[in-house]
Amino acid sequence: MLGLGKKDFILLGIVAALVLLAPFILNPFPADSALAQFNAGYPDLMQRFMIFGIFAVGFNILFGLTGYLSFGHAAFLGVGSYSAVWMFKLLSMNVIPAIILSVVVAGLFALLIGFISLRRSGIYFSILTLAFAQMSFNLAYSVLTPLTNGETGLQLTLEDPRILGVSQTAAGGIPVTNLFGMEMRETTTLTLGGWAFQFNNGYYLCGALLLLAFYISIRIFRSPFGLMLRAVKSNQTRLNYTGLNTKPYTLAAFVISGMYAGLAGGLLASMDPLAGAERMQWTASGEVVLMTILGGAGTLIGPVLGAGFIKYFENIFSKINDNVLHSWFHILPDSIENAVIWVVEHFVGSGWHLTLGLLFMLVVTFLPGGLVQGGQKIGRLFRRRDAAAKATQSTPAE
Amino acid sequence: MGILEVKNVGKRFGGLQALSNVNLSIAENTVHALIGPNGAGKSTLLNCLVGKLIPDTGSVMFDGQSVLGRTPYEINQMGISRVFQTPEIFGDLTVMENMMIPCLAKRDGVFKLNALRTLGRDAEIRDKAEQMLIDMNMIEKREMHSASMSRGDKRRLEIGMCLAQEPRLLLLDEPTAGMARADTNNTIDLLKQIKAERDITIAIIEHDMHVVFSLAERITVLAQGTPLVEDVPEKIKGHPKVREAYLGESAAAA
Amino acid sequence: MDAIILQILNGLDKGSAYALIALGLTLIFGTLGVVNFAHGALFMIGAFCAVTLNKILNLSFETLDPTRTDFLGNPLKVKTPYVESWFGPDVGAAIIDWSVPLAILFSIPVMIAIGFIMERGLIKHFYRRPHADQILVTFGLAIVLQELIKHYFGANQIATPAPDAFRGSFDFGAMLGLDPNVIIYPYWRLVYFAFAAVIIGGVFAFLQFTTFGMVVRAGMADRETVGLLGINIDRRFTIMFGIAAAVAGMAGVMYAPINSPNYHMGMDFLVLSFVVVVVGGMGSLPGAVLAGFLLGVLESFASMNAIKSLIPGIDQIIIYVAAIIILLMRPRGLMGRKGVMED
Amino acid sequence: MSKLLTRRGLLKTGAIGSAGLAMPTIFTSAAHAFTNAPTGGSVTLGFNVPQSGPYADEGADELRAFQLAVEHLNGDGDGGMLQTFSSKVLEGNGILGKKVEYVTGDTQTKSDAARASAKSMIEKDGAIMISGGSSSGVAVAVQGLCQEAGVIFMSGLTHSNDTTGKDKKANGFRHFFNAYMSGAALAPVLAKNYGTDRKAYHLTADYTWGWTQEESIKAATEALGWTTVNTVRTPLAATDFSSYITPILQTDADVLILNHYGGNMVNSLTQAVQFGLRDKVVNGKQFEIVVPLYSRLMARGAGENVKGIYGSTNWHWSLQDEGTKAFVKSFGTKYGFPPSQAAHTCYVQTLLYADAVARAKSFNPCDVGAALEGYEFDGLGNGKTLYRAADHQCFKDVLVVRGKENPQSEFDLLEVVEVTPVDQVTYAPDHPMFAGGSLGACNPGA
Repeated sequence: MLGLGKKDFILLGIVAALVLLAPFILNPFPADSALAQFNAGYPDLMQRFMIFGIFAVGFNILFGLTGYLSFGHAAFLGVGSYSAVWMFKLLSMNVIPAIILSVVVAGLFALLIGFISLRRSGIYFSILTLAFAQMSFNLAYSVLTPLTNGETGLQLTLEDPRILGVSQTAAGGIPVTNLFGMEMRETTTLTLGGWAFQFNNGYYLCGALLLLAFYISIRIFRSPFGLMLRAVKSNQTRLNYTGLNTKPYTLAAFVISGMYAGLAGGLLASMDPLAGAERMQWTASGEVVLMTILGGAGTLIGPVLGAGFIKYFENIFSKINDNVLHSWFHILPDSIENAVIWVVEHFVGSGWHLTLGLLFMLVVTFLPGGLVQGGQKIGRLFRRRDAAAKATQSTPAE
Repeated sequence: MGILEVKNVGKRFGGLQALSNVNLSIAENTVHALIGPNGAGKSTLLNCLVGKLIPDTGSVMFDGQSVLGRTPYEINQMGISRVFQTPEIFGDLTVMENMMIPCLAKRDGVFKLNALRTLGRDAEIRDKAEQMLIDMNMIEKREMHSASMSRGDKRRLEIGMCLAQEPRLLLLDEPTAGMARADTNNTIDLLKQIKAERDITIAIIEHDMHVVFSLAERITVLAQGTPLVEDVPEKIKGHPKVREAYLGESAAAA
Repeated sequence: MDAIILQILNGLDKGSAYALIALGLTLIFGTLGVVNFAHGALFMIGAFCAVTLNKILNLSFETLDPTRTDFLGNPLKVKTPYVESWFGPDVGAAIIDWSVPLAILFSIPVMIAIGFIMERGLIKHFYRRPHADQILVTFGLAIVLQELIKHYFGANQIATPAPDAFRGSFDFGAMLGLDPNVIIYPYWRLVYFAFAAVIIGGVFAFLQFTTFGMVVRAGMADRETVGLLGINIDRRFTIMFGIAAAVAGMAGVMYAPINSPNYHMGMDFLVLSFVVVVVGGMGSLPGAVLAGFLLGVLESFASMNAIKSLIPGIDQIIIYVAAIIILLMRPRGLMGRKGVMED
Repeated sequence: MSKLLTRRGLLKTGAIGSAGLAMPTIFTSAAHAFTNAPTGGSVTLGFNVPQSGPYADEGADELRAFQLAVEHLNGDGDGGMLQTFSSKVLEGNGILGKKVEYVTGDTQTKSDAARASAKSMIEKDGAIMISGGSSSGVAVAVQGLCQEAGVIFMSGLTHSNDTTGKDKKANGFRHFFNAYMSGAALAPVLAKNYGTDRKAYHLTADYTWGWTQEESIKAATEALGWTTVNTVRTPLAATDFSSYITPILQTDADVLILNHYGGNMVNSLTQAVQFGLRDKVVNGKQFEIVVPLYSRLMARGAGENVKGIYGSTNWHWSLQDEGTKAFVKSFGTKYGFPPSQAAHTCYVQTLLYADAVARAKSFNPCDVGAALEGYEFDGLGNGKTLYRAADHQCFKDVLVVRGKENPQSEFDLLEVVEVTPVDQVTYAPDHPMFAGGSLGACNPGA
C-alpha cells in the first residue's frame, strides 16, 4: 500500500490514527478535574507536537542514517520561520506560499552550510554546523535587526504592504493566517460531559504535513538512497572503493533534513506568525538532537516520540505551581501535605528542567535505544506473557 | 599492452623514498602477484593504483586511461575493485544489504538520488545480489548482521561485493592475512573458481608463498621500493636476487 | 599602540579562562573519549565553591538593635559573622575578605570528589556507548547540577569580590615610562592570568615528567595497547577525571570575582569551550591551550571600535568565523591527531 | 445540553457555516461575545513570568506579587494597596463577585516560549488576562499575541520605548516606566551632580531595549550640554567586558553610561570598577559611571560596586507614601523581604485590571480597555498616575536612585535621591522615539 511494506503501512496507519484522534487521546481528564493539568489536548501544544515531530523526523534522516551529528539545525528552522513571516507580510496570509518559501529557503541555506561543513566529519563537522548556527543567531539578534526585528522577533503589523490581501481587516485587526480562507486558528470545541475536546484547523494542517513528512521519511529509509546513507555511517572507506561518492549522498541528506526543518519553521510561523531569533540558538539545535536520541536515533517513530516527550514537559510541567499542588494534595493532613509539596515542587513549575535532566539521564542509561527501545521491551514482555498463556492453554490439548 | 601499465612511478614520504622507478605491466586475464619483504613498498604501490595516494612521478594507465588524479570512487567505476587486508564491509548492515550496495553502484553510478524508490521492490538489484550470494555460497546468511560473521566469511563477502561490480581488475591486499590454514585454502579455492568462471584480471599482494604459488601466473618481486624481478612462478622460486631481497645481503653472501 | 597592547592583555586574560576550561575538557576527551557536556557545569560549581565558602564564613548570629529598624519597622537584626566573633573583628573580616583565594583550597577536594563520583557513578558506564549517548547523559547531568544550584542559590548573580589587596590596577605604562593611567590592568586579572599559567604548566609538567602522566599520555595515544600491557588504565583515568574536574573548578573559583557567578554560567561557557577544544584539535592539550589564547585575542581585537565600524557585528561572531576558517584550512584543527572523533 | 459545541478562532470566532458539521443535536454553535468569557463563579488570570534563565529570580518575585494580589482581590490577607487605592470599587470579593484564580507559565525569557505558555493559558486554562514578564522582547511578543487572541495584556517589567511606542497594541497596557522617562529623569540629576560639561561614553547591550535606552539617555544628556564620545554595542551574551572597557581609557570621556540590564549590567559594572575607572580623573573631573536602569534584585550581584552609582527605577520599597508602606508591609510579612520594582508593577497591574473590570462592570476586553484608557488614579505607590489613552502608557513620577554607601541590610541597596515629577518625563504620543506604530482597534476575540 502506498509503496510501503505491510509493517511500515501499519506503522503509518497507527501514526495517522494517533494524529487524527490526538484531541481525544491527549485530553484524558475532565476539564474540571484536578488532573486536567496533565491534559495536553489544546491547539498550541498539539501543533507543537506535530511541528517538532517534523523537525525531529527530518533531523533523524541526517543523524539517524548517516551518523553526522549537526549541532546547527535550528538555523534552518529559524530561516524557515523568517521566510514565512516575510511572506505573510509581503504577499498573502495564505500559508501555502509561506510554507513553500520556507522549505525552499531553508533548503538553499542548508545547501550552503552543508557544502562547507561536510568537508569535515565527526566532531569537526558538528562544530562547523554549530558555528554557522550561532553566527546566524547572533547576527539575527543584533545586526540583522532590520530583517529579523532582533530580540522582539519578526511580527506582523498593521502597516504590512500585503500584495494579495489587505493590511488590516475591516475591524482594524491584523488578518489571520489561513489556508484558502480556512483560518488556522479556528477551533471547534466538542463538549461531552466534563470533557472539552478541541479540534483546530491549524493542528490538522500540521498533522497532515507530519504524516506526509513521516511517509516520505519511511520511503527514504527503505530506498536505495537510504541504504547508501546507512552505508555512509557504517563504512565510508568501503563506500568509496565501491565506486560511490559519499559527499553528494551526505549533502543530499543534509539538505533534505534542512528542508524538513524549514517546513517545521514555516509551520510554526503559520500557526503563530512570529519568528524569534532564539529559535536559532544552539540550545534549540541541541533540543532536536536530544529529541532524536531520546526517542531513538535511526528508528522511524523515535524522533516523533522524543519531540512529544520534551515538548510535553516544557509545556505541562512548567505550569504546575504551588497552587495546583495544594489542590492535589489538600486531602492530606497539613504537615504531610507540606512535606509532599516541598518534595514535589523541586520537580515541577520552575523546577521542570530538573525533571527533564533526570529523565534524560535515566532514559539514556537504562534504554540505550531510546524510548522506542522502551516500547519494544514492553511489547516483548506482553508477547512473552501471551506466548506463556498460549503455552499453558495448549498443554492440556496435547 | 597490459590492462594495467605502471611507468616510472616514484613516491616520497618526507625523507623516505617509498617507491622509485616502478614499472609494471599486468596482462589482461592473468593472476599477477606482487611479493616482497616488509617495507618494500607493496602497499604504497597499491594505494597509488586506487587513488588513495598520488605518485610524485610517473604514470598509471588502466585500459589506456590514466588513473592519476582521480578519486578512489572514479577509479573504481573504471573497473578496479579492491579487497583490503582487514575486510572492509558495512558492519552495521545485513549481508544482503552489503551485497546490494555494489550492485547499485554498478547500475546507478557514483551518485543517484533515488530516495523514493523502494529497495525491496527493485527486482533487478535483489536478484543480482542474491545470485552473487549464491555464487559466494553465503545465501543462507543473507539476513545476518555482517559484523557478527567470522573473518573468513567477511573476506568472502568482501570479495563477493567486489565481484558484484564486475570489475576488470581485482586488487587483493593480503587476502589471507591472519587466517587459519583451512580458511586460507578456502580462499585459494574461491579465487581459483572465480578466475575459472570469469574474465577477470587479478593482482594480489601476499606474504604467504603457498597462496602465491597456488594462484599466480606471473610474479613481481618488489624490494626497497623498486621492482627486482618479474617472471613466472617457477623462475621466481630459487631466483638468487629474490633470496637476497628476502634474506638480506649477508645470507646471500653466505 | 596602547590600545593594541591593552587588547592583547584582554585577549590573554580571556584566553586563559578559555584555555583552562578547554584543558579540562580535552583531558576528558583525550583520555576517556567522552564528550562531557557537563564540563561547563563543573566550572560553574567551582565558582559556587567560592560563593559557598563566602557564605560559610559569613554564617552569622543575629542580635537585635532597637535603635534601628528594618523595612517593616521592626527592630533591626544585626548580623555578626561567627568568624568575626571568634577571631576578632579585624582578623575575621580579613578571613572573609580572602574567601576567594581560600576557596581554591576548599574547591580542590570538593571538585575531585565530584569528579570521582561522576566518573565512577555515571560516566564509566558510557565509555563504550556512542558519543550521542554521552552527550545526552552529560547534558542531562549538567541540567540537574545547575537546577540544584539554582534551587539553593537563586538565579541571580552573587557578588564574590576579590580580596581588597587586589583591588585597583597595575600601571604598565608608568612602569615602562609611558604616560601613566593609560596602560593599566586590574591586579586580579593579572593574578588570574598567572594562576592559569601555573595550572596549565602544572598539568603539562605532571603529564610530562611523572610515570603516571606518561602512562596517561600513552593511553591517550593508544588506549588498547596500554591496556594490553597489563596496566590498569581505568583507575588512572578516574584520577584524570578528578584532575580535570579540579582544573575546571579552580578556573571557576578564580573567575568568580570577574564574573559574579550564577547558575547559568556553565552553559554560557560550554559552547565556547567546545569550539576552543575542537579548534585546538581533538585530543591535543597544547592545541586546546593555543586555541584558547588565540580565540581570546581575536575576540578582543574584534571588539575594538575601529574594527567594529569596519565590519558591524564582527565581535558577535568572530569566534565562530575563526573556528570555521581554521577548521577549513586545517582539517583537524590546530594540532589535532588523525582519527580522533572523526567518525 | 446546550453549548456543547462551540466554534471559535484560537481566540476569535471565525464566521463559519457549521452546516458542514451535520452532527446530532448535542452540538450547537454558541458564540461568546469575547474570548474566555468567564462562566461560573470564578475568573482565571494568567501570570507569565520567567522561571528559568537569567531573570528567574525576578520572575519568582513577580509571581509572589501576583499571588499576593490575588489574595487581596479575593479578600484574604490584609488587603495591601486596596486600602490606599484611590478607586474603591474593589470589595475583596474577587472581580465582579467572581473568585479570582490564576495559572502560571514560564516565559524562559524567550519570545517563542513566552507566546507558547501564554497561548496555553488562553487556550487550555481559559485565562482572560495575561500579565508578567521581565524583558521587553517578551512583552512585545506576548502583547502581540494577546491582541490577536482578544485578551488584555498587562505587561510586567518592560522598559523599552517600543512596548508603548512602535509596537503598542490596543489590548496591551504598561504601568512600568520606559527608557525615555529614565533619560528625562536622570539627565537633570546628572547635570546637577556632575556638571553640564561632561563627555559620555556609552556601552550598550546590542538588542532593541539597549538601543532605545541608549537613544533616550543620549538625547536627554546632550540636551543639557553633555557630549557623547562614543556609543559601543556589546553582545548580549558577553560576560567579559574588558575589551570594551579598555578602549575607554584611551579616550577623554569622563562618564561611562552602561545601557545594560541584568547580568550584563552586573558584569560590566563590576569589571569597569575593577579597571579602576572610578578612580580616574579625566579633564580635571572625577570619572563617573551611570546605570540608567537599576534592578535592585540583580544589582546585588555587583556587590559594593554599585555604591554611589546613579540610575533610575520605577519604584522602591523605601518610599514613604501610604500605598508603598501598605504594600511593603503586606509583602514583607508574607515573604520576609521587601518587594522588587518588578513585583510592585505586577501587583499594581493586577489591581488595575481588576479595578477596570469592576468599573466597566464587564470582562469584555474592549470595555476593560476603555475603562483603563485615560484613567487617573493614586495610592498605588507612585503618586498620581495617568494611563494615557493615546498609547496605554502610565505617566507618573520617576525615581532617581543612587547606590547606597552604608547599607543597613542586604535589601538596602539603593537610596532615592530625587523623585522626578511626572511633567518632566511626559512626552507627546507622537514623539519620534515612539512613532511608527498604532494601537489599532481593540480586539475582544470571539
